[in-house]
Amino acid sequence: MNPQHARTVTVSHLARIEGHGGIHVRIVGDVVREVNMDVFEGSRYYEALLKGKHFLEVQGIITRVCAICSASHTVTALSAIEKALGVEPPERVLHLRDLLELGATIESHALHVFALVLPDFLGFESVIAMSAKYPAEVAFALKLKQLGNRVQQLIGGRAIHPVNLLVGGFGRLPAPADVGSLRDALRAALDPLMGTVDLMASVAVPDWPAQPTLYVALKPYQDAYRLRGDMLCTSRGEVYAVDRYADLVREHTVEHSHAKHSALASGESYMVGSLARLKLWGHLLAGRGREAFQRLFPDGVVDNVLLNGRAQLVELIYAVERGAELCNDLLAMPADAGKPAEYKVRAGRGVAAREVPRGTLFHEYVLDDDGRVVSANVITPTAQNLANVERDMRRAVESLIAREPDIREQRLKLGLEMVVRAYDPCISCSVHVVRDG
Amino acid sequence: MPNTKPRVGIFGLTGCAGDQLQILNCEDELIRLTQRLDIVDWVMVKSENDHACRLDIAFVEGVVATQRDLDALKEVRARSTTLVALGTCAVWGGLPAMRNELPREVLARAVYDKGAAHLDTVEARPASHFVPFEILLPGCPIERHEFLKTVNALLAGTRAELPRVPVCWECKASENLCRVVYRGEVCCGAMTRSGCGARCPSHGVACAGCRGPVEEPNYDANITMFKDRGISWMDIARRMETFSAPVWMKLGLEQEVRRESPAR
Amino acid sequence: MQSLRMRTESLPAFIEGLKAWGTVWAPVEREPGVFGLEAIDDVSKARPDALRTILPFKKLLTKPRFTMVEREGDAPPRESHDNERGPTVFFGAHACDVNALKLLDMLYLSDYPDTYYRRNREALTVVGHGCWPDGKCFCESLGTSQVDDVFDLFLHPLDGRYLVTVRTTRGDDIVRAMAGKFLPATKQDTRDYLERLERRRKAFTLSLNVAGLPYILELKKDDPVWEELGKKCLCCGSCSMVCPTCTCFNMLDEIPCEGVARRERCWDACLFRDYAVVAGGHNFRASRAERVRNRYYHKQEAFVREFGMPSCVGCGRCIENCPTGINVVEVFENVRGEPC
Amino acid sequence: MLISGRIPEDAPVRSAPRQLPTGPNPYLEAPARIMRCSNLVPDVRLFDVRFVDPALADGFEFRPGQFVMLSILGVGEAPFSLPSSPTRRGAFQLGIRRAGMLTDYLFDHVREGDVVGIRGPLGNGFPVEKLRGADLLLVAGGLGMVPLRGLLQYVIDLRHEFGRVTLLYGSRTPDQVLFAQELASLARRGDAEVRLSVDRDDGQPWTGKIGVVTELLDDVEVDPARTYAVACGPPVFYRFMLERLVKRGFGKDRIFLSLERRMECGIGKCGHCAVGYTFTCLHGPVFTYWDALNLPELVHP
Ligand SMILES: Cc1cc2nc3c(=O)[nH]c(=O)nc-3n(C[C@H](O)[C@H](O)[C@H](O)COP(=O)(O)OP(=O)(O)OC[C@H]3O[C@@H](n4cnc5c(N)ncnc54)[C@H](O)[C@@H]3O)c2cc1C
Ligand code: SF4
Ligand code: SF4
Ligand code: SF4
Repeated sequence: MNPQHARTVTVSHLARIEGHGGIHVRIVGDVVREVNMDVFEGSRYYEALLKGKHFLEVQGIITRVCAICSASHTVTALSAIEKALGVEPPERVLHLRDLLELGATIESHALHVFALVLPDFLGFESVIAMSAKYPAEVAFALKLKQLGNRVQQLIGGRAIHPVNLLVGGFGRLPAPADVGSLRDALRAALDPLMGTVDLMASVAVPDWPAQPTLYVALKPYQDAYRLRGDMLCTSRGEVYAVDRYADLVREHTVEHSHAKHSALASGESYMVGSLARLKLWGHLLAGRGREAFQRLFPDGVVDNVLLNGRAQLVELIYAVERGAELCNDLLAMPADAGKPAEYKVRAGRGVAAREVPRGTLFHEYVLDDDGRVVSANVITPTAQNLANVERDMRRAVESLIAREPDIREQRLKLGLEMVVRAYDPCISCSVHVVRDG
Repeated sequence: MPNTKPRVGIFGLTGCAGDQLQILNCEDELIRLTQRLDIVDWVMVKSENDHACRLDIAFVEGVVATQRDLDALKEVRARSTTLVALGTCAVWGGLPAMRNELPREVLARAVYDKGAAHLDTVEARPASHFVPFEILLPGCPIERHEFLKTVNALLAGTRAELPRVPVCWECKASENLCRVVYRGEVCCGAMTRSGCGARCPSHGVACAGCRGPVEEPNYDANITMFKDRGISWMDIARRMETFSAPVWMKLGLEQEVRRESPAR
Repeated sequence: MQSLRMRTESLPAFIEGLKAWGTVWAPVEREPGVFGLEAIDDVSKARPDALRTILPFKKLLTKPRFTMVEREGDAPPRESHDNERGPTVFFGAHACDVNALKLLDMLYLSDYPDTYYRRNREALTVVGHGCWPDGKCFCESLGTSQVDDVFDLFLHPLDGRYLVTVRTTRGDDIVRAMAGKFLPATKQDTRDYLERLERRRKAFTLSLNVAGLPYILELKKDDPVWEELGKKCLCCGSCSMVCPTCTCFNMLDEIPCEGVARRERCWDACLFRDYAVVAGGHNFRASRAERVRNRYYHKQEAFVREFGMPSCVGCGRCIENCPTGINVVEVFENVRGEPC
Repeated sequence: MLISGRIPEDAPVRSAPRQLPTGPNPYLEAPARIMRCSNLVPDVRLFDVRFVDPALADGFEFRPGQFVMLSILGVGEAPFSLPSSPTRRGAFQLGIRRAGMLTDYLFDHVREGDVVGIRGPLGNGFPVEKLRGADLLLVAGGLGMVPLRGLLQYVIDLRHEFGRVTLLYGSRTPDQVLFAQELASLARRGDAEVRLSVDRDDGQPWTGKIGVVTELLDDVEVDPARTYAVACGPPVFYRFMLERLVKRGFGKDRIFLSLERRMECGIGKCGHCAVGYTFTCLHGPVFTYWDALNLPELVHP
């Protein structure tokens, strides 16, 4: 092969991801010169739009950054605003929000693992095509996704863009009977879900994008696998308080994209999401979640983003199991424990972070005396991952070419797309994020 | 009755993908739908897509916010027989059109700072502003049952009739206490078209107007109703402009807000 | 008609006993001071003293939305039972409700009787309960503050007891089934009842002067009042939804899923923009003013000419539920040209 | 003021309960088959309809001027006048213009042999007893010819029972004239005097008048004292025609007209067609001009 032979690989419109993006790779000889993930989703400037808005409008606006993450944005925004206002919502409210978040996780992971990623590994162009060969699996995945939606419907009032959540509480608390039947449905889903672990374990995961990676996730607020917390940890052992997130995470614009990229203050790229959470806190898993973790990661988490699908399945099992547990806790609470917290409007700054399906999500708001937004900043998991996506794509191309110098463009493209999809990127989320003012 | 499978495309312009996700959220009907429709172009879900063939039905979500969006929209229009607008962004402009009075460059600078020069961005407007649509399905996001009704009607050779009456209809049908009457809140129910089952008032929250305005809303009376309860223009406007800002701005909301708060 | 007495303490047991005649629906407090008409199991929730529920009893007869006709596959269209409520007891009917029920009967059971209404009507037991007016009640002035027919039983609250009026054989059946709770009414009961009526009459603070109203309305068709009202009305339809005598409905077809077709019927309001639109787009009542006027004329002009009585029973629901604060009584007084 | 003493079994009713021939539930359609369909003019199609139940088909009675509800469940339901005469048993006709959802479906998907739903007959119809023995002046504008064609057919079938019959019929253009050949042969046979007008000829061959239909009135000889006028047409047509007839000497109670309003139920329940307390579907659609004048909004003045 001519060492000066230059070629470009372009995926003009990435399929099976949420939003609009493409890939552009330039290879000269066996050197990968350029790897770009372009995001050409139109910008909607949410943070600028928020400026001057009353804090009560914030959640309704910010939830629309992205549908699949809408519950996560809503909950995180509310938590940040509550911090700014000094509101402490009652226990039941926090439980219900956690449950909502678990519902979102179930829906999102079920969709991603079964409908977007599995077709890749099993060799189908889409879940529609896959359903002809694996009708039972697809039907089950849909049922599972529906269950996630049912949780969001019950607690948020709608599967997408919840309406029932308020600063300090809820518009209407779900009826105990509904919580009870939800718990039963979650419990009933657990066994069949465990059944899919074998299918997942049987799928060979290629290692060509594997390389040492830095992971970031929130430290759980309890000594268990949990999706919220106030400390941010890296797999290297650094710890930051969430409201000092800016010391750890830096954002910058890049020429080829409508999305901003993040990196650590040190300039290194990192990964957030299921794999990162398992890497840092997988040992805290209990019950069926632990079982699945041990079967799918017998040697613990190893660096390879293509394993993210497995990690999501582990979390799916965790979410179903934990969801049923939370329902039980909720049912045991006294009836009047969910009254919205009272509060006074005041100026302040609030930062909140949560572990949402795709990774760590940050919301920061500064409010003035009237409760109007002075500045807003949202950093989404996808924006944080983008730099790492490009890093892994580079690695993938390099090792694919090294293994197979005459590799066909089609294979390269598929490889690149698989890397991108493994991250479960949410393009809508990744644009219009960032600090204002 | 048409007995061949209609060819279908589903497209997203700039938006949150919520309407496409709502289609995926029709879990019980999804598999059967994919058998009854020949979905040939759906980038969010499929890898092998035909971007050129004629389409019997095309669904389009989102606003036009880039030149690329506009080109894509015109292309889809040209190749489809029945074009369906999915969601409030496509029908009314939704959130992205919320503050169109601010020049795009200013917004871009606010968010992207100095790195903004490379952005392809035009003023966000609803897709329905640029090309004619046969069917408009509002909602942020669309309601599953309305989507299914629409598809089923098209498959049966007719059109679904969607409600045109205001949210108050459904609100009263579910015997909610009125947020305006009993709580003095800014509820957009009387100017918003129903179909959501008055979701928000049924959860004890005022309607934010996510389904867009009814035909001939009584703009003045709605405003007066809130003003008479001592609510400021700013507070009225911040609720009303969320989902169908272009409509209300045209009716005069913008001037009023500016008069009260020139700094805005 | 028969008059009995029942002790106030017997009420819960009495309501419990009503369950034998069907699902008991009664006013229930939703939020402080706001009531809804709900099916109750726990009889202590019943608040028959509540003046008005957001929706009136008409929902027990025709649901706000129901399927009339449906078809599956290639079978011919068939009647749907979606609207049927089965045996139902409406507990806590007030005089205005009962008078409204009379109007509904007149409309729905005349000419071509309405199958769906009739089924529920036949299964409906009406147990009234006396009320005490607030500032939005004006039934007294419309002649609808009392009833002597169309209900089955009526409970008039007196000190420590009820005077119970038995109107129908079904009412009598109920009394017989709970014989132990009832005694014949005494002279004192009757005296107290009449005395209460008199006090109640004086307690009304709102009244609508209906004298010559139809004629005045006829003369003032073009009065600027209607334009003004058209400017204020949101055309949200709330008043018609909550009105016990508003009966308009719409019929909508839909294909909810493969192979199933339905014709649904839902309450409608003449205030909605499309109410009088015909194919081709011509709107017979294109302006809000015309539509608002139509509603008021229907209540106090056309209906009176046809039946000698208005189709408003003075319950005050529309006053309470109008988001912009339009008040029927004020409207008519304004048309008449007097301060109210 | 109260109407006294009724319980559900004999609740206050206004007029004796009735039943439609199409079934005890007045909202439930009876299946009927499309026997034939043919275009009258490009956008108006004539359907021959026969009830599937033979007893109903042969026993179906109605009056000219009445209408039926045609239903395709899942698509919609709409009122259509009967352009055929009850004197012709077994099947009836409908003349339908493409106007919206239901009618689009009828044009695009319904073919001969298909089954649709019908309920009716509805409305009062023309007062044929009254018209008997008198001269008739029928005045039609546009689609108003559809119900008048039913009356015309009725009169022709019972020709000896009626006096002179004059038809004035205005259309927009020559290719919009409904039943053109049939009307021509009526005129040839001398059964009726037929005068046609078009608003403009658009270059098509045309031997009738060019101008508005009201002008035809000036050209015919009628004796208002022995004649009933029956008018059918769109609102604009009424606006000019009715007063013209009055000027010509017709008593306002000797002019009949048929009105179109939005109708959902067709049986006087849903309220949509009500003007005051008059239900166009139940108490109409045929009114005398005097009635119409006394109902606000009924005809736009
Ligand atoms: C007594 C009578 C006799 C008639 N006779 C004939 C006849 O012989 N031939 C003929 O061709 N036509 C006739 N018509 C008119 C015919 O009924 C209409 O053309 C028909 O309703 C069109 O139905 P569609 O579904 O095709 O139209 P659409 O416009 O889709 O109307 C469907 C239904 O919705 C109503 N509607 C219309 N616009 C709106 C809107 N904006 N919002 C809500 N609802 C709306 C209509 O009233 C109709 O009931 C008659 C009408 C009446 C009242
Ligand atoms: S709460 Fe809102 S939607 Fe409900 S009746 Fe009041 S104004 Fe209308
Ligand atoms: S009540 Fe209003 S904001 Fe809520 S879902 Fe309905 S239309 Fe949208
Ligand atoms: S018009 Fe108003 S006061 Fe009269 S009966 Fe109806 S709701 Fe009650």
